[in-house]
Amino acid sequence: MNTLSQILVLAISAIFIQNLVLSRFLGLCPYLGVSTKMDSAFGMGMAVIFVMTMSSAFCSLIYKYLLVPYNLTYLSTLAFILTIAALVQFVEMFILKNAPSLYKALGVYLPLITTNCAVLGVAIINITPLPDGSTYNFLFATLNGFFSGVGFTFVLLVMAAIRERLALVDLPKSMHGFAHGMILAGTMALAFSGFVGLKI
Amino acid sequence: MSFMKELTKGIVKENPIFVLVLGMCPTLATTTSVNNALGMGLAATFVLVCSNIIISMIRNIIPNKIRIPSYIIVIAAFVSIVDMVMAAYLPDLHKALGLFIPLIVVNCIIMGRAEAFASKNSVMDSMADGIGMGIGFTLALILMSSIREILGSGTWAGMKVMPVTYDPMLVAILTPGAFITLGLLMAGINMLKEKFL
Amino acid sequence: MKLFLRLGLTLLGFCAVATALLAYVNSMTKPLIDEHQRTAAEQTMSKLIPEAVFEPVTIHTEKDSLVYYIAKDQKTGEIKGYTFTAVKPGYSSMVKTMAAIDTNFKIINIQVIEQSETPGLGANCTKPEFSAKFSGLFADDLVVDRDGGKFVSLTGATITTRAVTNSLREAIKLIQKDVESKTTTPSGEAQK
Amino acid sequence: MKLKTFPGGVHPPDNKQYTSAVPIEEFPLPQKVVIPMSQHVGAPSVPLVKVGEEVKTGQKIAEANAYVSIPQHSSISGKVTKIDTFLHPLGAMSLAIEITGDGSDSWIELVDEPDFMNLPVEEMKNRIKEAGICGMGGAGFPTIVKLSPPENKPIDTVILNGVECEPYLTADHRLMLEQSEGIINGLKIIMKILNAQHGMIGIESNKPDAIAQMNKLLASENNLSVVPLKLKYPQGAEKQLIYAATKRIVPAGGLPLDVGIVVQNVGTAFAIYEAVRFKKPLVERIITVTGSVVNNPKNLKARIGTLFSDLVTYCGGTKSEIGKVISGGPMMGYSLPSLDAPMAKGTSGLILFSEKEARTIEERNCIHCAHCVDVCPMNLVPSLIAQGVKGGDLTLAVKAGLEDCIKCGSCAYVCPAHIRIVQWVDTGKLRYAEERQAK
Amino acid sequence: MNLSLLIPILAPSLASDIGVPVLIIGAMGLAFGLLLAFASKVFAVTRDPRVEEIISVLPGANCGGCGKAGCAGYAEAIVLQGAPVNLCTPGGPKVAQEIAKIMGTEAEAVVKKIAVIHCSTGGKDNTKWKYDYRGIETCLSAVNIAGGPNSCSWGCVGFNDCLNACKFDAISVDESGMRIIDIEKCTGCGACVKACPRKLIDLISIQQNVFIKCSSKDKGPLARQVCGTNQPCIGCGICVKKCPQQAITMANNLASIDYSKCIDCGVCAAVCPTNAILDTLKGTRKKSEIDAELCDGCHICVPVCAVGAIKGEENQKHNIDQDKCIGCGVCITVCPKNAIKTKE
Amino acid sequence: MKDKFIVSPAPHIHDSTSIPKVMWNVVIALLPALAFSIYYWGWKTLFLTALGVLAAILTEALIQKLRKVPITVYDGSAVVTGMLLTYNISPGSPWWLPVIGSIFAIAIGKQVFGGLGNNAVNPALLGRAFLLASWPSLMTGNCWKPTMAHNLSASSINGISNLSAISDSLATISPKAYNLVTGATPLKVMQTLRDTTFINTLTSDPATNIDLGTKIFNGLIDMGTLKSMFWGNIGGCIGEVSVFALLIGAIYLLWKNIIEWRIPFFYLLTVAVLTFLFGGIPGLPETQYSLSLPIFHLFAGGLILGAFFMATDYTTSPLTKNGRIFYAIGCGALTVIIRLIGGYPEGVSYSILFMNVMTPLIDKLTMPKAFGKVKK
Ligand SMILES: Cc1cc2nc3c(=O)[nH]c(=O)nc-3n(C[C@H](O)[C@H](O)[C@H](O)COP(=O)(O)O)c2cc1C
Ligand SMILES: Cc1cc2nc3c(=O)[nH]c(=O)nc-3n(C[C@H](O)[C@H](O)[C@H](O)COP(=O)(O)O)c2cc1C
Ligand SMILES: Cc1cc2nc3c(=O)[nH]c(=O)nc-3n(C[C@H](O)[C@H](O)[C@H](O)COP(=O)(O)O)c2cc1C
Ligand SMILES: Cc1cc2nc3c(=O)[nH]c(=O)nc-3n(C[C@H](O)[C@H](O)[C@@H](O)CO)c2cc1C
Ligand code: SF4
Ligand code: SF4
Ligand code: SF4
Ligand code: SF4
Ligand code: FES
Repeated sequence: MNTLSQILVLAISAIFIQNLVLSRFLGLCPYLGVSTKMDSAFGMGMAVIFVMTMSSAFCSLIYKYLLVPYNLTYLSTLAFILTIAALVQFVEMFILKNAPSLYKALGVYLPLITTNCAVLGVAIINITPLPDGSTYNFLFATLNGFFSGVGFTFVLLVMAAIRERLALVDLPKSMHGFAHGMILAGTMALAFSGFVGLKI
Repeated sequence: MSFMKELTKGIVKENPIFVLVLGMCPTLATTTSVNNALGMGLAATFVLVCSNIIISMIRNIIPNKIRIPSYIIVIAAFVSIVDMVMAAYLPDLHKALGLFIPLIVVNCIIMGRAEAFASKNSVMDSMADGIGMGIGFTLALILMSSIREILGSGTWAGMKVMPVTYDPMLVAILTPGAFITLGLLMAGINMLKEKFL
Repeated sequence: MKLFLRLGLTLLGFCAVATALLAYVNSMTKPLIDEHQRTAAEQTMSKLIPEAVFEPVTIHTEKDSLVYYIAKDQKTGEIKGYTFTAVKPGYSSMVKTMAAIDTNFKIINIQVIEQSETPGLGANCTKPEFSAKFSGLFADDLVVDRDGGKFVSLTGATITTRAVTNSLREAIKLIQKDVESKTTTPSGEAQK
Repeated sequence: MKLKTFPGGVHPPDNKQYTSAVPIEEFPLPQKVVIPMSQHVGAPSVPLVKVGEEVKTGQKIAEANAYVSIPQHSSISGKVTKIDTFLHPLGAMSLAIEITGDGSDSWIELVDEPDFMNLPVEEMKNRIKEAGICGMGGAGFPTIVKLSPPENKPIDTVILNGVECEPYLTADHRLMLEQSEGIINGLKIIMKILNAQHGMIGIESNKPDAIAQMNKLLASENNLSVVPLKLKYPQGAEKQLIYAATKRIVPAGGLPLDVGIVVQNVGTAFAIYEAVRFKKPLVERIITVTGSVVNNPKNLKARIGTLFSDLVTYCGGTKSEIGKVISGGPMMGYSLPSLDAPMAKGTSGLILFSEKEARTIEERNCIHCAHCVDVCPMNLVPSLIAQGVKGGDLTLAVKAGLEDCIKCGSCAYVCPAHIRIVQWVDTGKLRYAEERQAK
Repeated sequence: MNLSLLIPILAPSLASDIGVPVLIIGAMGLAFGLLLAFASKVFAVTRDPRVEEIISVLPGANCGGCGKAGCAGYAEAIVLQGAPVNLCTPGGPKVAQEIAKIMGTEAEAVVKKIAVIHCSTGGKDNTKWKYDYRGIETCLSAVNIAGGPNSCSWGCVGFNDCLNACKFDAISVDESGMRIIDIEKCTGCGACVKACPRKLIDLISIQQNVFIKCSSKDKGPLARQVCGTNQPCIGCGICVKKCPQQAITMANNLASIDYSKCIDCGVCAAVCPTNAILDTLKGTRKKSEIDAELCDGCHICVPVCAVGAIKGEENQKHNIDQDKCIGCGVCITVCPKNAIKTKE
Repeated sequence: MKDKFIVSPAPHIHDSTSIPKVMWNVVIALLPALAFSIYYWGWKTLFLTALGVLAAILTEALIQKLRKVPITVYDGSAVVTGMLLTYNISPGSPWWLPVIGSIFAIAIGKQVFGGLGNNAVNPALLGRAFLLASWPSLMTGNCWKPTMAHNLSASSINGISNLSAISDSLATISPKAYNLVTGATPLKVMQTLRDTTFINTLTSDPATNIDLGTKIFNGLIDMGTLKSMFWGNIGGCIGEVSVFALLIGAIYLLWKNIIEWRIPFFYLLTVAVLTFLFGGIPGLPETQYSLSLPIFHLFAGGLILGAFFMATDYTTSPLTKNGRIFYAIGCGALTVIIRLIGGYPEGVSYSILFMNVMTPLIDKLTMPKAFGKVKK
């Protein structure tokens, strides 16, 4: 398999088959919290894609060049989360200053992301051995971050579109708040389970 | 007095899962069995209590700009400890909880309590808050996992509770079942709230 | 400048203390964890063939290699059998099985040691009832009923069952070949 | 030949059999008329007379007080007995002048100019303006305004709307059969005023006799033609008619004149003819009085302001309990709380339904069947308009087409959930206007 | 923390085990600290200090429950877009109060106004129907068809547009079908005022207690005929005449109170022949009595009493019929001898 | 209210359609398939269907009663859901399977969102997905085999009719191949054939393997097989077996204007085109097929049922005309993807479910321009 088709496989798997939210249970808080409006969902999604890509890249480098050589893999959690927190904060300040309009669209979502377990989750998945024992190299770790973010954004948008539609109708009282969001998520998880076992 | 109040509020009134809706990921991921849920609950409680204590101790010496990174380091340190200790002494549980041990770091409950409570309150209160929230979290996990395990495997904490003829409803311990169970629980709570409030 | 120092040093401080603590905990737990990982395999092996010492042998095939262990009696040094690990993709994961065969290449026992198949279906392959079905079978018996064989598959989990049987069958055949070639060519070089 | 039409639309049973073969009958002089001050789009007219004043038939009793407005005329001779709020044929209460007749029907002075086609355009327009003509196809837009397009928008085609796509109504149909010459003359006048080269008369295929008659009369005219149209509602809606006849698309929010077209109802054309030739003000029109409970459904030529109750009495009263009174057609008309309303210049029909016909089914949740989407002639998403308004999301309603809806009712007609889509549209338009005003 | 745990760190045998990681991660920490310090210098942006303040009050869970993007997003929405202060579920009412404190310094001086509905029918069951309405049940839609379904073309139709517009749950329908406004819950936001298509709702200072409960501009007889509760304003003008403050004006057959003049005496309500004026203090005002000692029978008070409660011949002691007195206190203000007092 | 006229918004006349009429018509359209299933499998299918329908109705009524909202079970939508759910399980299922499926479909699929019109995904398919995830062995196993003997010869059970000639010898040449062609649904056979390693293990001789594989493949798409599939002489779920019976219902629905042509047309077209292009078997280079392969895929499994009765479900398919086309193409593409490379032999239900959740998004993105609005 050449690199390009490997990337395609990675993309399909990260977006549909191993979707962060629906199959790995990551990033659920923002998935439920920021999916009531398409606009916010889009902003949040973009911010997640951005941060996830960056952090996957950085963490992969740190892991490979700092932690592994010095036998410090037990410190990965600490090192990764430190990197992510600092990175997010840096990016936030940077955007706020240099691209206020972008900040308006994305910036407000950035602080939400530090505590979004999906970002750290992807960083850790990136260093988890694959079935054949290898781990993602730098390029694939970065791409995995990117596509996982895309997968997150995708389901977030789909969810937001459904919830915008449901906002117009009378839901039963007991379904208000997060309850119907949860059941919708379950429904979506069932719908996505058709991708299990896809041979790509 | 306030200690008791801080301790008990997390159990029902401000239950982190059902009321605050925080920490959804481990809630859904680790409730496939009661044992896992208990493990996750205790691990998170440990981290929550420790980090609440430390953060409330150091809350005055941290510059605002690096507040979040500093808190996160504290939390991450405790999580890593739990991770290693569990791997050393409870390898099976460690394997079952997998990815979700390191993810306690970003469990919204812990960061949320650090920010919302420990960074503003005394050490004792913060500890109480941590314990209360931890218990609330653990109890909620046990409730979830009991339902899922009984329906999905026919067992409770590994013990057979359903009749032998019971053909387990697998979906309860799969991903969709997690969401739907929690959704229905929340709906139930909404209903109770409506009735009694 | 003061800000720089303050922020930098505070974070430095936190990191240093945290790391020190972790390093300490690590130094305490690491041996234990390593021990677990090492012994996990050995324990399984000695559960399959008790009271034996294990000697690794590597076979190279065209594609990859397989490591199997010759189990020799702790006291007598007599060969009691062989153990090995076999892997194949199941329904939603790689299914890794460790098995022990006796000198006639008949299965003594097996243990699925790694899988994340569907709980309640494929995941049932870790249950003793499943393992028990393998005892006493030869490589050629390892064909599931669905493929015209006799091996009764787990309900609703033919794919998982197939992964286990097929991986074992292939591995046993490889080992058999290797062992037989060694007994006929005493030099012991089994290169194919 | 394949009949021309537009995309979308519905096929309600046309129920024209009650009156399509009934010749127009002259309604006897009413004892009392009520002339509403707003029978048209635009500013209401301002009364010129006082209570107690004697008036003649055709005398101007109210003046246009804005550019988009028209004068009103007394339709009988008699005495002004009241100036007050009365029930309006569209349902609400509004200002009107009540005139009690003296039975003599003495007219103001009329003229007859057989050579009317050679009158100067200005004079023609003046006569139309003074005659108080507004659109008689329903919307009631002051005709004179339509006939004065801005100079940068030349008009090349005039289309007469003889479609009458509303079920039950046959007023235009009968008029086309009985006054074809007048209508054609009206068309010619309009064309002359607008300096238009082409004239068309759009007629639906369910009126073959009208098509044949018009075809015969227009055979010799090479710039006038009849356009037979497929039987489908709302074939008579302006934009749909223009599209069917010429394939031109009136831009959303635009007017027919943006594509060089003016559309007038056939009744309006006839009124124009009478105004220009005889200086006759618009004091009478054809109205179809019909419905299953009416004893003798008729097409009547009646004075403006005649009360509906009088019309019903003249048609032999009712066979059974009235369930619903509709002024206009059943698709777009208005239901009235009583029969005490007068007919206005745009009232082409009065339909009485029995209780059973009037019964409605409760609105339910939209089931997203998309039937409404499939029939909407404006290519909108009616269900989302309704849901947007209902759920408080006007942005969605606007995106789905709130502003472009022509309220034809096709969507509500087919909706299996019986959602009052048109009423939601109305409500939404009101709310949206309010919202924009607030900004 | 048990310090003995730290001792091994000092042991030289562990120096490399611990020293190296401490060095590396410490260096990372230092680097990030410097980076952030640098960033906060270079990218410094001044923000509305209230945003920061609110952020510090909010729980910081960034749960998104408020519908905004995290706590900071919510804080900004409050300051910049005037979002409601009570959206934070985790924070609860306490946080809402604190935010209000940060935001609300200017708002405190203003007297609270609440909504009052100027119609006594409440629509629906209490009104007479002009026709059998079969359309959608919102007031706006109903009013828009055939002049509205109720026979009074000014009054409440009762399809609850106001109730649905109220975000604070302040409007409810009581068992008689009337819409009731909860004084506690109403924030005076005015949403209902905008929503009512009949323009029946007004915002009036919470200190006022007398309201005209009708909006009919019909002439008296018609108004009586169509009003569902038979309490219409018939434009008789008695209240105008009797109001001691000339606070009531009459236009188009409808009385209206000028609250800048109204002293809440309740006279108008007492004299209205159709009960079209609601006086929420009715019967609770402290009545007046005449101190016989001081009264010299000047008779000035008798004509000013709108309800004719003062009895007495000229130059003789007067007294007040306690059954009739409504406690408006007008007589007190006119008595030259200060003989009239509020009864304790 | 005799004394008062009725006043309502225009229009004052209404098409005779209504929700109950639509739904009961769908029920009618589903009856031929039920009749065929009774003919092929015996009365058990009627029993199961009745149970499914009953459970759906009772669940709906019960929830509406608890919620204190008008009870609308007579409108038939729950009946449709119950029927379609049962149509999607195998005839050999235990009695409680349709019952639990219907309860889940109605309760979680529909009523939690407030009932008819508000649900996000097709309730019947959600019910099926739930059953499939909960009891995969019952839903995918061969539990229909025992009941199927009903007046059919063993060889045509799976419809691979031209294999009947070789099937006796097949049992001796390759028991594996024999088991395959006699024991599974056509789609399962197709899926298995696509597994190259499988073909290689049919016998010990590679050439025979290729030959056998090719034979089976040709048997699958041969005229006789297609005919059996058309009439329903094959293994499958209760309602999906007879293409003929389903088409009768589909034509009825189209004629009654209850469903619109776009969704079924583009769905079937997409499946046909994609299977024509990519449906070949990788390990069998010599196999020849033309239109027969796409036809096989159109007739196989639940495609006809799905395309005409489930993808067209009002609430969960797009409103806009262009949206419906995208939706149908999406359904088709996913169906083919799952059939050709997915973990399941059949992809219809999952593809529709997946496109259901996409529906609101599709609607948002395909909002039409009003007549006369300039296209940008
Ligand atoms: C939710 C779900 C989970 C499944 N998990 C497994 C599994 O873990 N192992 C497995 O072999 N098959 C699994 N299956 C697949 C089916 O049970 C499969 O059809 C079964 O193995 C029977 O195969 P057969 O048709 O070859 O007998 C799963 C199916 C579903 C729907
Ligand atoms: C504000 C306004 C201005 C109009 N101006 C013109 C005009 O200048 N020329 C014209 O031909 N029609 C004009 N119309 C009339 C419309 O073209 C149309 O005939 C009228 O709205 C009734 O259309 P309907 O009966 O199809 O609803 C105008 C309408 C409105 C509301
Ligand atoms: C849905 C709809 C249907 C209409 N049907 C007719 C009709 O059948 N005949 C007609 O003359 N006008 C009909 N109209 C009005 C025309 O759009 C247009 O206003 C009229 O032909 C202009 O002529 P007028 O100004 O002389 O009335 C309809 C309008 C709408 C919106
Ligand atoms: C054309 C048509 C198709 C339908 N398909 C389904 C279906 O696939 N599943 C279902 O549960 N209900 C179906 N229904 C019934 C009804 O729409 C459904 O019960 C609603 O609850 C959901 O959308 C269908 C109804 C119609 C009119
Ligand atoms: S939305 Fe408007 S234009 Fe479209 S069908 Fe309905 S009423 Fe007619
Ligand atoms: S016709 Fe009615 S039910 Fe169907 S989509 Fe339109 S509004 Fe909804
Ligand atoms: S809408 Fe506003 S003003 Fe009206 S009652 Fe509610 S809170 Fe008061
Ligand atoms: S909005 Fe106005 S008319 Fe409607 S219920 Fe409220 S007060 Fe009455
Ligand atoms: S996002 Fe909150 S716990 Fe994962």
